[in-house]
Amino acid sequence: MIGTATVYGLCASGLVAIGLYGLVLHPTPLRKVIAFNLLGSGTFVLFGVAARRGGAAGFLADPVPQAMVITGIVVAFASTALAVALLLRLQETGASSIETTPPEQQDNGAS
Amino acid sequence: MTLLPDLALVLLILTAAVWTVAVRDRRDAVIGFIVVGLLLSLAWVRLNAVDVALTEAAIGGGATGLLLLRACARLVPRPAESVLPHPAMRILTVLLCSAIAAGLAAIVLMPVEPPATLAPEAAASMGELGLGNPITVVLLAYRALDTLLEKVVLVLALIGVWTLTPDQFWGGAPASLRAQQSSGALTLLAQVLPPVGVVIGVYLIWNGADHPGGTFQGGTVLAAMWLLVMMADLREPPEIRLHSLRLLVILGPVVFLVAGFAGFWIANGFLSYPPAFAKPIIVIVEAALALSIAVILGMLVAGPAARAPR
Amino acid sequence: MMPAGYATSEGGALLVIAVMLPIVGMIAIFALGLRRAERIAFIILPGGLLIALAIAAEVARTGAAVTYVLGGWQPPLGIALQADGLSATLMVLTALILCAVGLFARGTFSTPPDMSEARRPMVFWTLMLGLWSALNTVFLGQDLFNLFVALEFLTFSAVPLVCLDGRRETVQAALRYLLFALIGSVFYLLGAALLYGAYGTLDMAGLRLQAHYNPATSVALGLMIVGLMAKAALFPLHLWLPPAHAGAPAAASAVLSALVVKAPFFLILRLWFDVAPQPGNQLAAQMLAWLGIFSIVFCSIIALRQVRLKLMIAYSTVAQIGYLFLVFPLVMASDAPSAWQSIGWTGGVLQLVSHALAKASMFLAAGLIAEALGHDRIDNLNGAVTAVPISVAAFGLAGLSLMGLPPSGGFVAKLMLLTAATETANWWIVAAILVGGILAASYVFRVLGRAMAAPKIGFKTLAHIPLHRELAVLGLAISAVVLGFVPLQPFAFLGIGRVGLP
Amino acid sequence: MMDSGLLLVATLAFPLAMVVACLHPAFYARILTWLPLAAVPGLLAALFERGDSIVIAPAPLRLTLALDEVGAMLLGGASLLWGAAGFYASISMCGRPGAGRFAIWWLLTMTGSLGVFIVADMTSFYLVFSLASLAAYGLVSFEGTARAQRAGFVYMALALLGEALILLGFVMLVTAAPGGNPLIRDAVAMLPGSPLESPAVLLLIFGFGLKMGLVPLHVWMPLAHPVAPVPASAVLSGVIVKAGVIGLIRFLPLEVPSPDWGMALVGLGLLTAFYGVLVGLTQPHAKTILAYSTVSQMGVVAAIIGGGMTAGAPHTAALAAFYALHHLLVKGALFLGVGIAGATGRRHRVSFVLIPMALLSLSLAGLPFTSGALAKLATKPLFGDGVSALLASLSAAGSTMLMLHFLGRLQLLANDDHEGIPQRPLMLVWAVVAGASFIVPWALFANVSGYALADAIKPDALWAASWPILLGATLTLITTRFISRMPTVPEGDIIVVLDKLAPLVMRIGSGIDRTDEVLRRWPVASIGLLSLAIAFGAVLQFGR
Repeated sequence: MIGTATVYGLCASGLVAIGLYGLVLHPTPLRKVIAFNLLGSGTFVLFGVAARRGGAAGFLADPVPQAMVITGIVVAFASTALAVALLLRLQETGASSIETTPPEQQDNGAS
Repeated sequence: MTLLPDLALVLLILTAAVWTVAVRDRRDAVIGFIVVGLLLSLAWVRLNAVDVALTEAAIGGGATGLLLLRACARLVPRPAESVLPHPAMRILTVLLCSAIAAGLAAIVLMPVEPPATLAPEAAASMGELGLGNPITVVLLAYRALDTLLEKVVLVLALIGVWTLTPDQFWGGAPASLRAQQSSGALTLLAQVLPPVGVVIGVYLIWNGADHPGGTFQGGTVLAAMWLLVMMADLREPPEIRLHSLRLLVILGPVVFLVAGFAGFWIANGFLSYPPAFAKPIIVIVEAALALSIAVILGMLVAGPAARAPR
Repeated sequence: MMPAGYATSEGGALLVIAVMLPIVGMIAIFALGLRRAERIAFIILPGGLLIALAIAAEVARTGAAVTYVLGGWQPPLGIALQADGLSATLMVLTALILCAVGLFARGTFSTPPDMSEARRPMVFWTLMLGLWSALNTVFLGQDLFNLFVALEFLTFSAVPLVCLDGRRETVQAALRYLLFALIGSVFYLLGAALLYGAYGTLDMAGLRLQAHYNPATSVALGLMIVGLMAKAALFPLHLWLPPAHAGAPAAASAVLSALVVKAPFFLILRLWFDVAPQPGNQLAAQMLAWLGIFSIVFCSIIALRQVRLKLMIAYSTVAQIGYLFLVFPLVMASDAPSAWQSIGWTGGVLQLVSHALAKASMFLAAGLIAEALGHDRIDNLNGAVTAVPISVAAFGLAGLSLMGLPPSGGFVAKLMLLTAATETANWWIVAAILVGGILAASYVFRVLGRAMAAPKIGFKTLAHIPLHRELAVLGLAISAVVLGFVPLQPFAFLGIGRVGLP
Repeated sequence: MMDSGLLLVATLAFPLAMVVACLHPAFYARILTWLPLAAVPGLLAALFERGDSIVIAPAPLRLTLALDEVGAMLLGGASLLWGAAGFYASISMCGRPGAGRFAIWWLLTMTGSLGVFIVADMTSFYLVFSLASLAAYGLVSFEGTARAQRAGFVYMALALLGEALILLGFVMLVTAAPGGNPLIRDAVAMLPGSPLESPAVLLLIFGFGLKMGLVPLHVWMPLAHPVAPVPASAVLSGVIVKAGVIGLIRFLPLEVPSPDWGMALVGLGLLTAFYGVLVGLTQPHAKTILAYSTVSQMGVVAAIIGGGMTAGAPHTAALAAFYALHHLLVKGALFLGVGIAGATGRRHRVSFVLIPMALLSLSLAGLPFTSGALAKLATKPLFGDGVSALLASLSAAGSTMLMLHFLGRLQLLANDDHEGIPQRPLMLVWAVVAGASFIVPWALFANVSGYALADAIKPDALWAASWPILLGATLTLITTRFISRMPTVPEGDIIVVLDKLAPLVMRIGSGIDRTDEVLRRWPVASIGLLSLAIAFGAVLQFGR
């Protein structure tokens, strides 16, 4: 029997996969950051699923993982802010991607 | 109870997520992400997590969305979002991501019986503190260390963002948040909304002790109001060297630390509260934290200083 | 069912202070900052060192772990901090290195007289203190979510240090570092979610009692350990480390390379021995060791081929991290009564400690050499020995430890690992340790040979280096050498407070 | 003081203290002047501390110094040569750029090379052995020329390889003898019958053999020895190679008969002895010829040790050390002599150079009444009466040829100034070493060999010493024309083959660079991360 929690658990798995895909393959930092946030959301939902399943003792859900999610969301926001500041600064310095080609190796070509 | 609405919501979330990743234009991607955030708030409600839903809406969707939109606006527009990786690599990535998702899904589909939970323990100890909202109790009592450290992380993130200030601008103000096409509506909104917003924010903080709501949500609403004012160009972002600003940033952590250390004398040690005063202490800490969060969030969105100090 | 294992012990409050003191300093600098950053830091540094020493003394005195239960809330609902022999050792190490680095940085990050506050000193000292608190939390934490927060704390302190000077390469390196570390964090957090779903606790002692082999545990540990590997920059996940560690200012590089990458390794160690179901999985341990072997051989060769000194040292870090991962099969296959009494365990910890000291010294020495010569191209280091003789000497002494030559901590560590590998007939590990030693010697001698060569015509020293900075570097190098005089036996201290293995 | 072992400590501490004192610029500027003094405690220890031992750190560290008969012989000879060569260096290196650097490497190398004779525990042995090996790099590459750099590189590469082999051998030894840092003799006593005996012995023979220059691990020696300044060449070829000898003596279970290992070592040694002669004969440079002669002579020493090991003969160690001592002094004197020859004009050629050098050279071949004759006589019983004894004698004939060739090439070295004579102190110090090389073995002979001194001048002994020399001289006469037309084998002979591999190594290197570059691309690294996570999870789940 599939319950509400399970449905969202599958949703979380999906979000993780989608987020990871974007994080791995998107060439620009901003898109990576967005993908990271999707990935993070998926992870948080997984905690939410555990919480929902753990509802007991008069609580509709286990408050401990929910509190962890709140902490997690704030940390993720802080990461996003730092990453955004970095990528904006990176643009100011004239680069647009995080792939480096060391100057001394530039001639043998990054394919 | 039917699963249909849940399935529909999940489908929507996943569709929006795929669109967010797949769409070419980055502004569209940010919009997509905000949509995902809002849909996720609904999902959190369905997971019986109203507090998380509020936080997700306020920070996950709201503040993060704003941050990303602002980044979009400041990034130089580029015609193509750059070359796509080799198809083989894309297929490989899809396979690997699916494998990880499959692993997670498999575990989700095999729930343990009885469900693992700390709810009974959490409930058993709640009475000691006289607070009604278990999340607040977890955040500010049981796992107060996590919360404290996470506030410090926010301060660090702010320092990290400020690090990126060019040396000549150090101490100055961040770039103006003025919306690109400043409209009368926005100005009007910025004049009308803040008083209401501030009331809501304060209510959320105060209310958080017993009902859903709390520091972050309240703090975020306050931050949102401030940002609105700045975006409508009614106020410029403050200079980062300002003493008052610095003090507001650290107010929350300092009050929390003081409360924590006070525990050594008035209770059983660090971060423990005497039962009689637990609620007032927690509310004071929450209020201070909310204020700091509002300022930090606002300054994080505003970014590093971009003007020399006056 | 839940263990009532934690009880605040006598010196427990020290643990709280160890975590909070740097935070207090950090906040103080941020708020009062201005001209006082360095002065505040120099109050906190010796204080923190004393606390770390006191904790170690307390562990040694009682022969048991020092524990503090926060707010009196028993884990798994609440959070406990605990210092056993290993964590106490690492805390003292951290304090020592930070004090030396502080001494080294003294004066270099101070605020110019005409400014009320400058960016670099404020950022440098706050982040340094933040980093310290984060490291202490990692070493003391017993709750996997608390440790997640600590790891993030650490990342947030470390990343901005990388781009302190704001050049393009360093910003790029910082962003790479941040993003890759974030994947690592998310993997870790995913694992934590799965473990919570399966066991309803994230407390290590609780998990240890309950954990058994099932899909949730396997997937969770797989994600967590690999996520931590990404943060520890184990080959082939090292993409972020060389540019980040090479780009940071020398004082920051030293801390990043010596300490920051050790934190995730420490957590892998704990997950493997304190959380994973026992008896451990041999094949997985071999897998970890093989990654270590690749790290050692591959990255040592690349280090040998570097043109820039700091990049060379950074690659050397990746290689040296590899040695740490050899520990897993060696400890598991040992026939010592418990893992903590095996020579492999002691060797691994000693490798961690001696590498930290040696690498910190090496990065600082490289920083001084670069300051004196104005560049760090290895082929052009001629004359360094005349410009900064003490630094070159320190580089050489630290190099001894990296090469695994006596007398040095690195030698004893490698000898112990080699002995453990020989006893357990892990011949590939034996080969990797020996080859790694030869390669390390090659890259160290390559630098020394250059640095000691006669200066070229027209050579001039760009900057005069104050003596206290050079002495801080030399002090670290000498500590790495002095470690070579420890007995070649398992140390009982490293086993204090550890749960015995069956 | 005589009994306490303090002189043993001073042997190591004194030169190290001088190094530390060099941190003071005033001392650093004058360090060369003090160089000869550095070896004095070692010499005193060899004279007065025989049989003493001192534990520097108690168990579990067990850092122990001890001086037995074997160690005393070699320590004495080595200190003498280090002191004399140091004196030579203090004059010849004076005023040269980098002299201070030279002195520091000199002192460090000396500490290690004297240390190997007096340490009794495993860790300390490894420590001083490494010190001697690695610090000598500074002497080899001192001149800074391309040739010196190449020699330094090859030297270092092989020295590190040797270190690795020895370390592993030690670890295998120690696993047999539990407990931290055992004394060498305890560990060696546990070796026979331990499961790791064969690999341990093999590793030790290769490791120490490399230091001695046994074929095919000799390639560094003809590159490294000649390229250093004269006094450094003298100690490199005279003393440093003895670290390998003392290693074999100390770490092989010599007193337990082990015919397999023994015969293998004899074979390897004799092969080296002849190989060194053959390649040496094609060399044009005097110092290179001497280096090949060292290769050859160390082959003889290895064969001696192997011969003793075969039978488990009781005095093998002392006899091998005696032979090594003879070679140490003679080879040191020969290298110093090359320097003297270079400074001497035609006029004083014969009296100053040719006669003493001829005596020294032929001493290596066992010329009657020289130390060589004594050494060969003393070690003869270890070869038995079979083929190996004959081959050992024939190797002396080979040495004769090689040394005559050397004397021939030495003629080409001369001061352009017809009247030129070397500085007097240099002459003096050379005379001391040369004299010691004759006298010291005579003084020790009876004690070590069990023969009476008179045995050494009996007619059959004289004949046994003489015929290989006569044979060698005859062969030289016959083959001179042939040899002079032989192409010169490049220094380091088979290293040339390795040189051919250099491009391949570079290709592999840049291949690894490129691999790293690919691995460090974001998508590649993150795909790696995902794959690892999946693989690791799967292994945890299914891999039990």
